[in-house]
Amino acid sequence: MPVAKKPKYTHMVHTVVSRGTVGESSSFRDTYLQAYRGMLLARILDDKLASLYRGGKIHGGVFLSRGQEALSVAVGLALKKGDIFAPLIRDSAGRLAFGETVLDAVRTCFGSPLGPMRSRDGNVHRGRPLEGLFPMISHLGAMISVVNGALMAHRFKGIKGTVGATCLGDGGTSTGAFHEALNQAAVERLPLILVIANNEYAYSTPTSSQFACRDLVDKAIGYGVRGWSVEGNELGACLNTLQGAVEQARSGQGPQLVVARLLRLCGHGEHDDSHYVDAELKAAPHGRDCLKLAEEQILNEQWADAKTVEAWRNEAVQKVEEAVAIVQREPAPDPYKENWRALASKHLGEGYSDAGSQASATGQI
Amino acid sequence: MPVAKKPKYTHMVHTVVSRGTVGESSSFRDTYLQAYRGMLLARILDDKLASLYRGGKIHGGVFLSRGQEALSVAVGLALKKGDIFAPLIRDSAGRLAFGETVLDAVRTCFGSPLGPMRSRDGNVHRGRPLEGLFPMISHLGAMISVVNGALMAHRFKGIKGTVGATCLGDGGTSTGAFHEALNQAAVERLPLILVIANNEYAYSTPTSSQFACRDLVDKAIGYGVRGWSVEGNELGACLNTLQGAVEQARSGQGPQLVVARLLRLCGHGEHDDSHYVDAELKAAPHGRDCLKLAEEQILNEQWADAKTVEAWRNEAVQKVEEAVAIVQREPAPDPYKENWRALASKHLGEGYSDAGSQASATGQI
Amino acid sequence: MSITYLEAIREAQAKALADDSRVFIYGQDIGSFGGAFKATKNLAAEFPGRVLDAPISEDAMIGAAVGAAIEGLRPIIEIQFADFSTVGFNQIVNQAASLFWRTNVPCPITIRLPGGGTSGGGPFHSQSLEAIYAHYPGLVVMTPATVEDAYSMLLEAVAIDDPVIFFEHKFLYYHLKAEGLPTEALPTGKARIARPGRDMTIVTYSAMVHEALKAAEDLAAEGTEVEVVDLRSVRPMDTDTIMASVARTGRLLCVGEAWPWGGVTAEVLARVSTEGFDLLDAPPQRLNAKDTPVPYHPNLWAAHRPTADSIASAARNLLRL
Amino acid sequence: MSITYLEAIREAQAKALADDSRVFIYGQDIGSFGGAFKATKNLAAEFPGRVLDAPISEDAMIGAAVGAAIEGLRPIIEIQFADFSTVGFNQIVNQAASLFWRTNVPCPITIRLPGGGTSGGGPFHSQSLEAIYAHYPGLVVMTPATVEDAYSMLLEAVAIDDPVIFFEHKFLYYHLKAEGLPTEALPTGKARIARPGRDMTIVTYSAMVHEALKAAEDLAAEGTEVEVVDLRSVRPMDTDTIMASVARTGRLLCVGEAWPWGGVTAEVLARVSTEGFDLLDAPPQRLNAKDTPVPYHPNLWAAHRPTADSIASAARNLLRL
Ligand SMILES: Cc1ncc(C[n+]2csc(CCOP(=O)(O)OP(=O)(O)O)c2C)c(N)n1
Ligand SMILES: Cc1ncc(C[n+]2csc(CCOP(=O)(O)OP(=O)(O)O)c2C)c(N)n1
Ligand SMILES: [Mg+2]
Ligand SMILES: [Mg+2]
Repeated sequence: MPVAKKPKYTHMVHTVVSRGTVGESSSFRDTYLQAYRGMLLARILDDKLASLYRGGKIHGGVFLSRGQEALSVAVGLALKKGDIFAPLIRDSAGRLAFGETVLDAVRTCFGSPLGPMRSRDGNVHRGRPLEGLFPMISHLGAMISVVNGALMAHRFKGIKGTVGATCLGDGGTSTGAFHEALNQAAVERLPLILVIANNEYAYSTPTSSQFACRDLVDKAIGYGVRGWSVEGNELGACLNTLQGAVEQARSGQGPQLVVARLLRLCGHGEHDDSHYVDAELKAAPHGRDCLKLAEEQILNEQWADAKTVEAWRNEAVQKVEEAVAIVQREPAPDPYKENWRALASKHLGEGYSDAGSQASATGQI
Repeated sequence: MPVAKKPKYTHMVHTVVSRGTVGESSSFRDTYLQAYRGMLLARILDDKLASLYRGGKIHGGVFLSRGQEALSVAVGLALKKGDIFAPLIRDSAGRLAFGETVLDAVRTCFGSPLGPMRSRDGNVHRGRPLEGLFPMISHLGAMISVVNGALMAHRFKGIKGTVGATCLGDGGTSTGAFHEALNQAAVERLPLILVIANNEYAYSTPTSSQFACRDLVDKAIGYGVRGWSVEGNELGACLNTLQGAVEQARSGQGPQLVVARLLRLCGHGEHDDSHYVDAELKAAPHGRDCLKLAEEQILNEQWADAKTVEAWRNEAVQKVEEAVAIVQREPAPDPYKENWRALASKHLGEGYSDAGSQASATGQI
Repeated sequence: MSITYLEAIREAQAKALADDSRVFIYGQDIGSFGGAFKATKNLAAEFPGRVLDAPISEDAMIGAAVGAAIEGLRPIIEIQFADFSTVGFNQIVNQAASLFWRTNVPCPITIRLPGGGTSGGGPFHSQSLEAIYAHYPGLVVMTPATVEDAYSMLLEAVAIDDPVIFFEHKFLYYHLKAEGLPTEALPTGKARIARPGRDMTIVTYSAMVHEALKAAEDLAAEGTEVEVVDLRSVRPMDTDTIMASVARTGRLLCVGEAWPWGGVTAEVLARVSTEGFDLLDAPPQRLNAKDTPVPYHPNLWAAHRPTADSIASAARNLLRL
Repeated sequence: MSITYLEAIREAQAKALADDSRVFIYGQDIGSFGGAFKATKNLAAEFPGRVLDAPISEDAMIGAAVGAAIEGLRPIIEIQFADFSTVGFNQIVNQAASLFWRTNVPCPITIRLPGGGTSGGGPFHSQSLEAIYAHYPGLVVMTPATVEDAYSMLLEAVAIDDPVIFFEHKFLYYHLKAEGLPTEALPTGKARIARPGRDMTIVTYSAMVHEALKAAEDLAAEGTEVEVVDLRSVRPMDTDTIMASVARTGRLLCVGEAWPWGGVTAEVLARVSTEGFDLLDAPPQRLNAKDTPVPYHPNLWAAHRPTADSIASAARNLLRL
């Protein structure tokens, strides 16, 4: 097998650290292939969800990761058990790489009571906090400080060597929550990896209406954290960058701000035809599909042949179809079995007198 | 009269603009003297308020500007009629320079019904919005976007050449509001001058617990705005910097972030003995009193002699004493004359049935 | 011509922009895209420079509106979902709400909050936050239930010299239709008798008006004539109309889509029990959403909020008291 | 030994830190400085590394607390003034309050909010925000009125598996004293009969308990025996104790320092009128702060909030109904 093509190197702001030779080794190839398969699975899952949405099978929004799988998978793969990951809307690939099951994903999108969110929350708002996978709330930027807190807890508990990663879009950088949390991480020198996917748009809003700095990575300077720039549709570059950033964080070098340049290759959600996306951007290098690029590289490098890739694809399709088939057979939640209790402390429930119900805890009706 | 000593020049981040010769002209001297007298008045007003506070004459907090007069006065003087100014807690000098009267200040501290806040708000929370002086709410960072909005309004209305300035402390930069607003100004390319007084502490908290960047001015880069650094206790440098920044903003160059290094020469409020302030900082160059430095310069340059300065001081003392004497004779607000109405639209008032009052708008009691 | 609730909101904004040069609109994706719900469709093109895309900065958006209002303008702010107003909360309740009281300078801003539940919306795209804002003095809180009110109240919101929180209900956006736009309307602060009746008063607002009307129809078939009062604005709240209705019917059920604790229904009950106690022939009752976040799955969501069925059931219980 | 309300809060935190290694405190100026009010005096020295100064970032402070809670810790967050919690509002009401319901993972955080009015505090250092938080399912809202409760309820807040909003009243900090710290206490959710009486029930909480007790003394001199119920926590609210008291007295006045619309008093009245209607011999009444921001000048402030005098006057009016 030929030696791996050196992946395009990432550009580091602040410090230029000369990275090792991961790009040349066979372990790099293995990681690359693993990552590719993760991207593939994510893409196929997304495509399936999109078609279910179009078929009216999914209530609520469906938000895809198309075009962002390389970056996302690199985040998931750079993390280990014990680390924290708070993915955002376009992290199908990273979630799976971090250990989320296809079943969890599908169940949440269908609102299955057997899913981790037990019908209560849906689509991208899923996770398993006790396994380090934090479920996002919708408010952009709000998860970053939550990851900080988890990392502070690790420090309090004397747990060493863990890191926390979370993702955000270009638009999300305009939130006060982003600022407060990144600054908090910097002051506390937490092992946070904050990954910004600059995909040119926040919903329909181009970056020109979102920020005025030369490049989002320049923000790193103002927080005193290390910044990394990476071509977000080049899997090798993403893997190297994230591995580098996570290593730095893990070894006590404080927060790492990773900014990836890429393009959202779908609508904001599946309800959005994204007609507003500039044709020039679609034609630009960073508008190319990361999955295709990775596949090309694999074939070019002869790390696998077309038949093998096809087999992987079929395997992924089967995995997704199986999960969907399982979930579609699952019962819908029964509102009469729902406990309607927002507090963990049972004894502190209010037992609201509900004029619509026959019996009430305290009332007379 | 000798030529003015060239004031210490400010250091600009991003672009080095070679400034003109303001520092050499006699108009500079005039401005310097005017500024000094403004600082003096502010200091004397502050001292008086502190002594009234100690004497139990003022309810609520008293927050002084000691050590920050040079910076603040430079802001006030750089502005013109039609500009917007949203001062913060340590802007006695800037307020006066912008046109606030001593009477407004004293009335607000005493809660006089004749003051601009009509007993409803106090101390530093004063202003006259229709005259461009915006009264701060307490929440740090919250005024910046309000100034942005006023500048957007000027643009809508076709008013040209006006600018808006507002001030913040080092601690205030940690707020989400600061971030959102500075970014908003950058995106809209508003003529905003955001002045940060890095006075080493936010209440008792040293800057090491507040941010981790090398210098707050580095934040400018991440917003794509011009940054200015200035020694905040050197009046000449402050005057030049603010004049430069305001000129830039006025001529359409977008937001200007001015970061001044200085030391708060008082407690956070007059209730605070500031025992926690590091002795080394007090001994450092930026720990020197800007008022003393300015006075030294005036005497050294022979722009005025000691007798003249003394006369100015007496004049200021008299001004403050007169205002205090007036306000102390003013009646306290009468709660029975208060309309207790929070809405401008009278017809939309609720007329709450108040169980404590004899008559109610709608009730039966 | 038939017009939806959503189109009425767009039309009201078009009219406000056309009639008053002080009006501008600022919000995320509202420019050429026309807004997440298309409430500003084509307005950016029709009114160049007056319909501005904002960064994802709710705090700064509201702050800027206040500043513009001080300078004499009349901004309309679109928040993409009411749920996201919590990150602009401080500027709303402390900056905007206090400005007039503190300075005597009015703060005529309109904050459009697409609120309320839809199927599949989930905990963060479904909230009904009227009580949170109505608690603060200095704010007007509108909750239009009809196409006509969506239009005329939004126009009035822009005209009012105070900050108005304008809750437009997402569930009504596309489905609710009217024959045309109204030329006259009740003034803000006046409730509307949505259906007259003699046996019981149901006080409600926003999307729940339609559930209550459906319930009233079912009950009419059973011989019970329910009077439905649509509050229109929950602050100010038209106590007089409520009281007059209760005086006629002797029975009160108050229905809200929000959570129970301290909601609109609690405020109505407090007013009626303090001031209209003797008018009541039975204990007044309230029906609210369940006391949990809003669930994602349609089945749970349908059980979480009041519906025509649960309202009818509550009404039947009340008749037996 | 005599101990103030403020010292009790400090002692409770010292005990929580000493007894439970999962506890830490995070807030502005709370480390070596001991906090703006000195509620954490010496704690940073006594518990090295467990009392952390935070940047002025309320949103991130609360967010971090939630993250730490997920990892099994029990953070206490001090917000410098309750009024500033509005900039951390989103993390409280959407992140913390929904966590358990969404994920089944508890969120045991305590958010200490120094609230309520003091002379000269003004609009932004005086607010009573209990209703804002109590509206949201998923939060517990405590409002201790006594030194004993300040101590024992804060300990319980830390022990509870849910986010607790702990309103400590600044007016009580220095003036309210007790002989010592309690060794036992009512559980959260139980109200306390602060003074028994047969003629009327006054339900209140926090600083207003003391105004109500003073009013009750004045009224006793006039021959009226007022029963004062101290709610202790406004969410959960002890409806049973309220109802039992109203059953004894037949008359209810509810007093709160917050604004009227949808406040604690509205919620109490809603509960009593729906569930205890027949217990009432007269319309229940409420007394709140005036419906404006909190004024700065002491004269206005004294008229803005309920006082012993205005409570007594409201009580006399109620007796005549
Ligand atoms: C505080 C807040 N405001 C508004 C929204 C509505 N919203 C959801 S996604 C989105 C655009 C996000 O853009 P970006 O951060 O660039 O991420 P992308 O969708 O491009 O991945 C907006 C405005 C939100 N979720 N949170
Ligand atoms: C959002 C918010 N949180 C907390 C406070 C309480 N507070 C008032 S001033 C202050 C310190 C401010 O420090 P800095 O910004 O450095 O200004 P300085 O006092 O040093 O001039 C704090 C924490 C506040 N006003 N607003
Ligand atoms: Mg984007
Ligand atoms: Mg400071």
